[in-house]
Amino acid sequence: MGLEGQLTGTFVGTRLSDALNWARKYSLFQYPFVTACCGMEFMATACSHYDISRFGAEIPRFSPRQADLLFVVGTVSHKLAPVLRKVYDQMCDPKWVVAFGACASSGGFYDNYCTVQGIDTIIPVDVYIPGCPPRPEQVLDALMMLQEKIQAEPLEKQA
Amino acid sequence: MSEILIETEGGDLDSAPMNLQMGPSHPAMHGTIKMRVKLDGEIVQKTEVEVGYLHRGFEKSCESVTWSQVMPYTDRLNYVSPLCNNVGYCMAVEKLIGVRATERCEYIRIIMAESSRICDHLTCVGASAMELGGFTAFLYAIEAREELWRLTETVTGARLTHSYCRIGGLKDDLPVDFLPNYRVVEKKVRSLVADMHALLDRNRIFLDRMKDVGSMTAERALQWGFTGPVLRSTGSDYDVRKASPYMLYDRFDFEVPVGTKGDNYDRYLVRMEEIEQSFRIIDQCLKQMKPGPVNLEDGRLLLPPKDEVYGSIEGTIAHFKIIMDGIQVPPGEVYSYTEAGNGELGFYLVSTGEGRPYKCRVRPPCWSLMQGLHELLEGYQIADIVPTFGSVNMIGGECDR
Amino acid sequence: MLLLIALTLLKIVAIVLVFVMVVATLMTWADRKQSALIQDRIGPNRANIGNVRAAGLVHILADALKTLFKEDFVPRDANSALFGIAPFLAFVPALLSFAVIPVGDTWCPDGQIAVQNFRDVCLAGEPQSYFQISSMGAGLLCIFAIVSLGVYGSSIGGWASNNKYALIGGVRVSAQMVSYEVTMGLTLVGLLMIYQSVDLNEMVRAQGELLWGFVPKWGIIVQPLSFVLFFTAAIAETKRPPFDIPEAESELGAGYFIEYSAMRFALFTLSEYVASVLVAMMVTTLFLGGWQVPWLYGDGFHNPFTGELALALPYAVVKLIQVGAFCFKTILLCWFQLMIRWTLPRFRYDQLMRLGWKVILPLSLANVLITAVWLLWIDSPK
Amino acid sequence: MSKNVLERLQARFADQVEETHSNQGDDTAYVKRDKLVELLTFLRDDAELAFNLPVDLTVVDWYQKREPRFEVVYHLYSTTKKHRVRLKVRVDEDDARVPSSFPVWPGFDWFEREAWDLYGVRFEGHPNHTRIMMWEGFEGHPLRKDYPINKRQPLTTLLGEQK
Repeated sequence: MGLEGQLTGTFVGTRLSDALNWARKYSLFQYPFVTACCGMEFMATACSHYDISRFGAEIPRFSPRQADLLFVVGTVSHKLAPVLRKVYDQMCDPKWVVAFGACASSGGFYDNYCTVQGIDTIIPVDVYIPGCPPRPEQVLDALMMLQEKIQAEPLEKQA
Repeated sequence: MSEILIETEGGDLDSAPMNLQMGPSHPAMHGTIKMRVKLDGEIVQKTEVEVGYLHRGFEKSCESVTWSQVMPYTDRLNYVSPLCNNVGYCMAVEKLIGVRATERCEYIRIIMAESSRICDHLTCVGASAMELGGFTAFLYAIEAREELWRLTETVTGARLTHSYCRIGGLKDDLPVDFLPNYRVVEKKVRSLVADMHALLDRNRIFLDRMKDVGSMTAERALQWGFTGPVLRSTGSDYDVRKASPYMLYDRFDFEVPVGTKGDNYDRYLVRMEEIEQSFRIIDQCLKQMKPGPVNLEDGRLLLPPKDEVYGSIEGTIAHFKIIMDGIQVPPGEVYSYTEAGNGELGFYLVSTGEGRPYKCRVRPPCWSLMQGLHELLEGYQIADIVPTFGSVNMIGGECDR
Repeated sequence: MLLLIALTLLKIVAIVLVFVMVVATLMTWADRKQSALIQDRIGPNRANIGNVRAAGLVHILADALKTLFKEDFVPRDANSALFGIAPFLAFVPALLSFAVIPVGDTWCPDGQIAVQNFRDVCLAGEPQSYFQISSMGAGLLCIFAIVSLGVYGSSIGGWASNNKYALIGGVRVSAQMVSYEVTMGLTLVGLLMIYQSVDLNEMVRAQGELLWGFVPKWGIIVQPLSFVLFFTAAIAETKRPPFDIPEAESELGAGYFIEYSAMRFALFTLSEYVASVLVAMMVTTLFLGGWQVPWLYGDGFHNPFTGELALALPYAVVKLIQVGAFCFKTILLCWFQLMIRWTLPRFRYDQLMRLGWKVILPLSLANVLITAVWLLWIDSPK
Repeated sequence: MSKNVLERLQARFADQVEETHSNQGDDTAYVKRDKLVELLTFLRDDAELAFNLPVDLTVVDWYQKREPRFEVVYHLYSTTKKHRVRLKVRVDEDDARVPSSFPVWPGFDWFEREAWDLYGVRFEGHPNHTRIMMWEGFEGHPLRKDYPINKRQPLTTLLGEQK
């Protein structure tokens, strides 16, 4: 917007950035890019026992334009990689990415001809969740880490 | 896909079908299926299903690891019912070697496989209800599944990807308090399933969406190679557990539910009834099984006990050989088949007598279901794709491997 | 004159900006909390300002602030002018309709009233309509006229996005809204025949009368079938589940607003919630007696059987109770809509059309006939 | 009963069946590819065989181990007679083609496409002979033994890579 540059470092700028980051971290509309096994645990996280909605992150938007958080859940093959890239490009700023599970983070034990060795070779990733598949507790932990990360973001990054 | 299918009669309005691309990242496509749909208004004229987005090189990976190390890969085939795959693979290798697991081991395998099947059906029914907008039934299904997972976790140590079976045995016997725990879980799950029945069975909107949608005849379903609940909903009673009983399935009294029309509602009912039958089988297992060894006394297949590994040189060597070289499987080929959540799950193994599979082919039931899927969709409406696809229960890991 | 303008502005602020917008925003929160309640979850509760969490209410603030500062994106191939204007076309008519809904009865200067025929009659001076932004005679028709404009926003938005999913959504919107408008209007004809007026305030006043001497003559009692049909059709008109086929998440992603982001997306969703509030208010006004409280008139509670004043209340207090009753009924109906939303699966397109044209429409015609017969022969005044 | 299948097949197609065995209880017949469609149709239509369920089709690659290099493996099942059979067709690398069984059972449609995609065996007469697991433009057939396991052919530009 242009204003950020002038406001950076000033009192108003910091307050504004704090307020914005606060709003963003508690209003994470997610785009679930669910492909494989991790999707089962992803379901479990969203459902009654673990209830991701407590963090304000339960609303799935299946249109990337309306989502803030891209959950890449499961293995991404080279055939699917362009799709993932496209979904990421279609998302509106500010946006964050969570690599859910070992396959999304590093390719997992599928070290072969067709599997992308971690989605961070295609798109930038903010939080990695280990595990094959990760337990719901880990997912919630990752979400809280992401919230901390969002809160600490400086204003000029938000343009 | 560009030719125009509808001829406008009378020529009053110019209309052309619309080509719509659904997926792979589409809420109803489970993330790994792409459909090119040709629409005449809301009616689906033609669909082309494209798969392969979750191809993870199962076979190639299996060929590069030892026979036992294939186990985790099989977990991730049908990740909604991993234990069925574990059991299927172990049976195939055992058939190739020419051994049979102990009786107690087979009972436990059946118990775990059937509980996996319940999870599979619950997920399928719940997810298809959710995609119709019936959120509450979905939540009940997942809650029931969660209970079963927690029980399975006490047995296998993992919630979802268990790798519980071993060639010639199991990771471990059932824990001592399994029976009381199981009774508690069974009660909860049964009551949740009853709630689902209450929510869905007579729900007018649900019935309207499911009945007479996506139907197929038994004959046609067989031609496409359909198996499992989808085939049974058409009226054919082919169930591997009954048709050619493996393990101890000939000892149980259970029924194979069949439908009549092969529409979505039949598939839903067949799945719900199979949950009931699985409970029956588990009950009979728990009654019939007797204490005994779960693993074969065979040093070629199973790792020696840990104190032997640390305490004796023979044990250390045996352990080292099995871990490093793998189990030595005699040369040959075998096709072994089991009834998994979605139908006949076959393993076609080829061994050249080395410690690694020369070929480890899996016959996924979903693959056949997907190639015939377009016949279930064409002629219905675009909104019908959702429940039909949901009730077929495509599992990406199994379909694309 | 200046005073009048100031007063109108005040009413707009009080009714639309304060009441409607607050209820609509609260509905977004209630939606999430209600679903959590039904599904045995907790629902959003983590957002906090200082130590205040207010059971997740602060999440609304977070959502609003985030949406304001999200990137506003217009697709390259979209018709940018129409694309930009569509959310406002959807949002503004929804808000406009509130202009004619009476939140309370007219105000008599100095509180000098008498109760005649179950109505307050002013003894001194002109009655002032403080509780209605615009007290026009054709209030009901005005609402229908304005509401039918709402379809333009959604279908233009669907078309201008240049996206096939949005287009399907837009087509569905227009079909659904046009057909349900017809049925919605027809279901009310019976009511109009009974009240013999399209002035909303007059209709509410008529509901203060008593049937057989003690039952308030509310719309839901004299026209129960019409109530069910109208409520159904009206929910269908808001595009909320189970009638949300234009946005059907599982098949169309997000339907006609799939390409919208940030504030424009928020406007579309908010206009649906506003429409829900409108439905609640209309049903309240037409069927639940509007601001009426049973047996309460300008001077206090009356004994329903003898008709005598049982509990005298100051005029201002009576007005306050009536406005409160209106708000309470509206909120109750909003909540009821949420219950429906979270318990029923979604219709299919053709089933929805069939419901509208083959079930509700004939039933409402039958209702008109029965009412006419009743009024003409059985309940005729002579 | 199970011997019956092989005997019947041999009796009818004596010149087509090269050898048979029943190791581990799986009836197996090696057949020639010349009259494969006719043979499969016989298996399907014969009243006593009645193989109505196409179960599986795959390829075994005997790279540098056996000649000819490929074996196309069919698994069939009959739900009425409850018996199974495995057919194997040997094909050479230079001439890796088999007549398509799609006209007999549509259920082998994708199995054949998969076999072409991953092993490079052509199925002549298949109506839609395209890749299915991999994408158009993928080079080679990944399940062949001479395809390295981690030879990747990315479709998108990877981050930090110039292209």
